[in-house]
Amino acid sequence: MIKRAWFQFIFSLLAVLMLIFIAAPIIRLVTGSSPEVIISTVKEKEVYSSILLTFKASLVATLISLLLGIPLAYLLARVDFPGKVLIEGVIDLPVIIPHTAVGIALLMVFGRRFWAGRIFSYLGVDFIGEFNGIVLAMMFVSLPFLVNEVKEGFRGIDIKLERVARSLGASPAQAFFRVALPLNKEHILSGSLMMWARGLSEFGAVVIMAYHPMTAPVLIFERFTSFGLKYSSPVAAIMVLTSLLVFIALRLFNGKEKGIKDD
Amino acid sequence: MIKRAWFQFIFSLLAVLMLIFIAAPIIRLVTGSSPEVIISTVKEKEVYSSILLTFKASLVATLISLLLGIPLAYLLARVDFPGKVLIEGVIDLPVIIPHTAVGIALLMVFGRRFWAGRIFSYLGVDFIGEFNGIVLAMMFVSLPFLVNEVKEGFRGIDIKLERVARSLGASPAQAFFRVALPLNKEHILSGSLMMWARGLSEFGAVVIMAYHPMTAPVLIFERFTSFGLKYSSPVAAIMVLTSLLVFIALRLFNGKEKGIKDD
Amino acid sequence: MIKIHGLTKRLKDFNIEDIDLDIKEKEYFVILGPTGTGKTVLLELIAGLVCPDRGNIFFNGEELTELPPEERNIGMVYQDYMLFPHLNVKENITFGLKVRGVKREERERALKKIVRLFRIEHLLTRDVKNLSGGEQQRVALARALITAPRILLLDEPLSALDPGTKEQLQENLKELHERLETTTIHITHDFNEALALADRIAIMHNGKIVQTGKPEGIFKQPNSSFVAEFVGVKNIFRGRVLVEGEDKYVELNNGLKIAVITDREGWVNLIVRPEDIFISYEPFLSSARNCFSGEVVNIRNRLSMVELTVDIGVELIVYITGHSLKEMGITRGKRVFVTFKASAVHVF
Amino acid sequence: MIKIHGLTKRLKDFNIEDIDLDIKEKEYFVILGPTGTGKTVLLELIAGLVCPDRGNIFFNGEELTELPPEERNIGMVYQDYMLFPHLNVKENITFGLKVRGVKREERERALKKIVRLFRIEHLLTRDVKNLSGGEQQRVALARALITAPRILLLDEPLSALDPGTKEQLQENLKELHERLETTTIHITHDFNEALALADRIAIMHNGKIVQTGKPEGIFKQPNSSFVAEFVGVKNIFRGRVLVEGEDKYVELNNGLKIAVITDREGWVNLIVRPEDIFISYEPFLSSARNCFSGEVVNIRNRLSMVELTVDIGVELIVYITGHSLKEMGITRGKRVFVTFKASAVHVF
Repeated sequence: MIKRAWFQFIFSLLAVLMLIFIAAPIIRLVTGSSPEVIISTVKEKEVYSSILLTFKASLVATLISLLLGIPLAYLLARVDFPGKVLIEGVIDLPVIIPHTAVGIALLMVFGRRFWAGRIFSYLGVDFIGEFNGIVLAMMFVSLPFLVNEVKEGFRGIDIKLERVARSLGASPAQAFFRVALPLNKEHILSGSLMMWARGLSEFGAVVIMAYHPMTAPVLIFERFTSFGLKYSSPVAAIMVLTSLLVFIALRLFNGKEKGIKDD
Repeated sequence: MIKRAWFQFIFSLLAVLMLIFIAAPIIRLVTGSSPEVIISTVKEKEVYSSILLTFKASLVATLISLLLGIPLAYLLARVDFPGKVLIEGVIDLPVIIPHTAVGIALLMVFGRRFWAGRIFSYLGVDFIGEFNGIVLAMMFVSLPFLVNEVKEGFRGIDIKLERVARSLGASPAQAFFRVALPLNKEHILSGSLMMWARGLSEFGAVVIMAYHPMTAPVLIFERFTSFGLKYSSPVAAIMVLTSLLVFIALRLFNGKEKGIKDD
Repeated sequence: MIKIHGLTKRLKDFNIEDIDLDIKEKEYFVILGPTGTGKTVLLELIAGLVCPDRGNIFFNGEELTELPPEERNIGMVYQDYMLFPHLNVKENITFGLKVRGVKREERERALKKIVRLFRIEHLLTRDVKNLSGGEQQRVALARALITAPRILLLDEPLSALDPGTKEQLQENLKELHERLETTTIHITHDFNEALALADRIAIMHNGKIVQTGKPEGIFKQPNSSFVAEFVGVKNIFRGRVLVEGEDKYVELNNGLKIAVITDREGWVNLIVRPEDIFISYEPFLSSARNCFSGEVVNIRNRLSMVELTVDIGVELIVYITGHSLKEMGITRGKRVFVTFKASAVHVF
Repeated sequence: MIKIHGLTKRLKDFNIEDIDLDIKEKEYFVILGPTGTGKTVLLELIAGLVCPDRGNIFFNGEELTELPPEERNIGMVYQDYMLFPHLNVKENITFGLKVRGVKREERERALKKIVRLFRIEHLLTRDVKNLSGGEQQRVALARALITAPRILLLDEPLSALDPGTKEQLQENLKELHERLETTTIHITHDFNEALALADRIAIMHNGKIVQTGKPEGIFKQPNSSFVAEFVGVKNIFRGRVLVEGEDKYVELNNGLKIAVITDREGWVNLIVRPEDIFISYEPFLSSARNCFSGEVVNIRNRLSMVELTVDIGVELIVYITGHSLKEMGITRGKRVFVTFKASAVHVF
C-alpha cells in the first residue's frame, strides 16, 4: 500500500509542477500591474489600436485559411494517394520553421524583388509594412492548427455516412455540404479558434514583415526594449487578458469542449 | 457528370493553393542563396554556434517537459476530476499567449525582482541573458505539443490493458511502466519531436529572456535589422535546412508516421 | 434482373474474386459468409460506392459498372444503420428526396406513406441518437425505401441487435419484402437468418462465391466441407467408397464402414444429420442399413433438444428430445446403438 | 466461496444495484443478461478494478472489498482478450509471474506446464497481432491461469468469435474447467452458451440479479416474463386463475381458457413449451386436457426443426420435425388441432 501511494504522490507532484510552470507566469503577469495602471494603459490610442489590429489581422488570416484549408483537410482525410505522408509533413512545417526565418521567407516571395510580389504590387496589393503582410505572417504560422484539427474531424466521421448519402442520390458535392461539413462543425470551430489565437500570439514573422502598423506583440517588444520591463508589462497583461477573455467566451459560446471520452 | 468533375476540380484547386502558400516561401528561402554563400556562412563561428545553442536549449526543454509532462498527460487521460476541462485549457494557453508577453511574464517570475527568481539566483541558477532562460522560454511555448500528443496517446490505449495487468498482479506503477508507457512510445517520440522543433523556432519569448547568447532566430533578426534581407536570408536558409534535415531524419528513424487510417 | 459477371476487386486485407451472380426480379437473395470475407465490399461494389478492378454489373440488361452511385437508384442499409446524426428522423427519411430536388408537397406525401408502412409516425421529430436499435433499423429502411429503389442492399442489418429484438425484426424484414417485393440483397454471417429469409443463398468464402442455391438445398447438400461446417452441419466425415456386390460403403480412416447410396468413387465426404439417427439399447432391426454400437461420451442441453455425442469409432452427434433422454435414462458412459438409413447419408 | 453482499455502483449510463451472490468452490457460474446491463462492471467490481459505492465482497470468509486487484489473486479474461500488443506470446503469458518477481527458472517451469495444457507450444515466439481468435483466447486464458488464481473471471469470452470457432472454444472451456476446477464466473448474453457451460446461472437485468438457479430450472421455470422472454421461451401468456369445481383454468384476455395445475390465484403468467404441443387434424382423444382448434398462420424453417405458428385466438408456437411437416402436408392456412397437458403448463 505504501508503494502504491508513493507512486501516485510522485506522479501527481510532477504533474502539478508542470501546471505551476504554465500558470504562475501568466498569473504573475496579469496581477503584476495595478488596475489603475492597466486602465490608463488601455486608454492609450497606440495600445488599443494595436490590439484591434492584431485581432482583425488574425481573423482575416483564419477566414482565408478556412476557404483554402477545408478542401485540403477533406482530401487528406478521404483520399489516399502516393506522397500523402509528405504533404501531411509539409502542413506541419510552419510549426518547426523559426519565426524570423518565416518572415524572411515570406519577404522573399511577397516582396517586390520576386515576381509573385511584383504581380501583387501591380494589382495594388502590397505586403511589406502593411496589414496584408501581417495577415500573411499570421496565416503561415498558424494554419497547421486549423488544417490538422479539421482533418482529424473529417477522419472521425464514418465514411459510410457519406456513402449512404451517395446511395440515396447525393452527388459528391451534396454529400460534402449536407453530411460531412455539418458533422464537422465542432472541429472546424475549435480549429478556427486555435488558429485565430495562435495568429494573435505571433511576433517573429510579423515583426519582419511589418514593424508598423504595430501589432500588440510588436508593441510589447518595442516598449520593453525602449522603456524596460515596467512599461511593457501592463501592455502584455492587457493583451493576455483580452485574448484570454475572447478565447474563453468563444469556447463557452461554442458549447461544450470536445467531450471527455468515457472509459 | 460535369457537375461532379467541377466540384472535384475547385476542391483540389483550393487545396493546392494552400499547399503552394506553405511550400513556396520555404523553397524560395532555401534556394534563394547560392551554395557558396551558404557554405561560407555556415563557417562563421557566430552562425554555427548559435545553431548548436538553439538545438541544445530546445533539447533540454524537451527533456524537462518529458519528466513533468508525461505524468500530467497520463493523469488527464486516465483520471476524471472536477476542473479537468479547465486544466486542459491551461495547457493550451502557451499557444495563444503572445510570444513577447510570454517573455515578459517569465521575466517577472524568474527575474530577481520576484522571490522565485531570487531563490534560483541564490542557488546559482540565473535566467536572464543565460542559457537557462532560453530553455525556459522554449519550454513554455512548446510544451502543449508534447503534453497533448502524449495525452492523446494514453487515451488511445484501452484502459482494459492496464486493468488486465492489475488483475495479473501488477501494482499501479508496474501497470504504468510495463504497459502504458511502452505502448505509448510512438506518441511520446513524435510529441517530443514536435516540441523540440517548435522550441527551435521560438523568437519572441527567447529574445526577451536572452538577446545574448544568441539563438539562430535571434541571429536572423539581428542580421535583418542591421544588414537587411540579403545578409539574413543565408542564415535563415541554413537554419531551416538543418532543422528540416534533423526533423526528417528523426521521423524516418522513428519508423513510420502514425499510420494512415484504413477506411 | 441483376447480373454480375467476373467482378474482381483487390484490397489490402482480402480480395473479391471473379464474382458471378444472377439475381432475379423480386428475389430475396442472401449472401452468407464468415466475417472478414469481403461481403460488405461486394455490396459497395454493387452500389457503385467502390470501383471494381474488373468485371461488369448489369441491371435489367443495362450496364452500370461505371455509373456513380447516385444514379443507380439503390437503397442501402448498413449494419449500424448510419443515420445522419445531425438530422432528426424526418430529415433523415426525406434526405434522398431532398437531394433529388423533389418538391415539398411531394416529399410530404411520400413521407406520410412510408412512415405509415413502418409505423414510425411518433418518431418523426425525434433525435436519431435516442432511438432503440429496432427503431433505428426502421428509420434506416424507411430512408432507403422512400425513393422506391430498384434494389435494396442490406449489410448485416440484424447483427447489431439483441437476440430478442433480432427475431422480431427478422419477421419484419420478411413481411416488408412480401409487401413491397423490392429485389433485395442481404448479407449476413448467420445461417439461421439466411434460412429464415432467403429465397436463394450464395455462400461466400475468401472473396469467392462457393455455392448458390435454395436454403434447404445448401443445408442438406453442401458442396464442400467449408460450406458444411459453416452452415453448422454435424457428423461430416471423409472416407473412400467401397463396392461390395450390390452394396456401396464409405470406409473411414479407422476402418468403420458406412452404407451409402452414391455414384461417386474414391475419396468423398459424407454427412449424417443428427436428427436422422435413432438411439436404442438393443440393435434396431429395420430396413436401416447402418447400425453401430457406441458409448455416450457427452450430453449437452440445447434450447429445445439434447445433443448426445456417441463414440462409435468416430464421434457422432445425435439429437434427441429431453423427454427421450429421461425415459431411456441415458447418462454419460452408457453403451447404446445408433441406427440410420443409407439413404440418409449425404455423400459429396 | 465467493460471497457478494449488497454490491452497488452508480455509473453514468446504468447502475449495479444491490447484488447478492453466493458462488461455491469449483463452481462454473454464469451471469447472463442482455448487453448494456452492467455485467462487465460487475466483474470489474469483483476483480477490484472498480470500487463499489456500497456492499461487500468476501473470498472464503475474508473480506476484500478494499483490497487492490493485484492482491486478490484473480484471473481475468476480457471479451477481446486484451493481449499486450507490445509483448510476444511468451511474454504475455509470463507477465503475471514477472510482476510478482518470480525467478526465471520457476517462470520457465510454470510456462512449460501451462503451455502444454493449452497446446500452444508452437505460438510462444509469435507476435500477438497475428493470432487467430481462438489462439488469442487460449493465450489470454494461459496468461490468466499461470498464476493459479483462486477465481477466474470471463467477460463474454466467446462473443468475439465466428459461430464455428465459438462452439469449439466453448467445449475447450468446459474441458478446462473439468480439469483445473478453478472457480469461474463467466458473463454472457447468450443463453445457449450459459446452458452448455453453467453449473448455475444468475440472470441480470437493469443492474439487478433477477433469478439464480440451475440452467434447466431457469429455462423451465422462469420467475418473470423478462427472464422468460430473454431465455427465448415461446408461448408466454397472461391471464387470471379460474376455479371450476376440481379443475383450475387460466382465462386469457380473449376468453380462451387453458387448463392448468397451480396453487396461485389472481393474475398469473403461463408458459407452454413448443415441444410439449401436439399437432393433429382430428381432435386428439387423450388424457391431455387442453385441445384447441386453430389455423396455421406461419411456417418457419429452423436448424433442426420447423416452427409453426398456430392461431387459436392467441398465436401459439409449436415445434415439429420437418418429417412430420411433410408427412402431414401442413401448409399455411390449414386448420389443425393443438393438444397439450395441463401439467405441461408452467404458471408463475
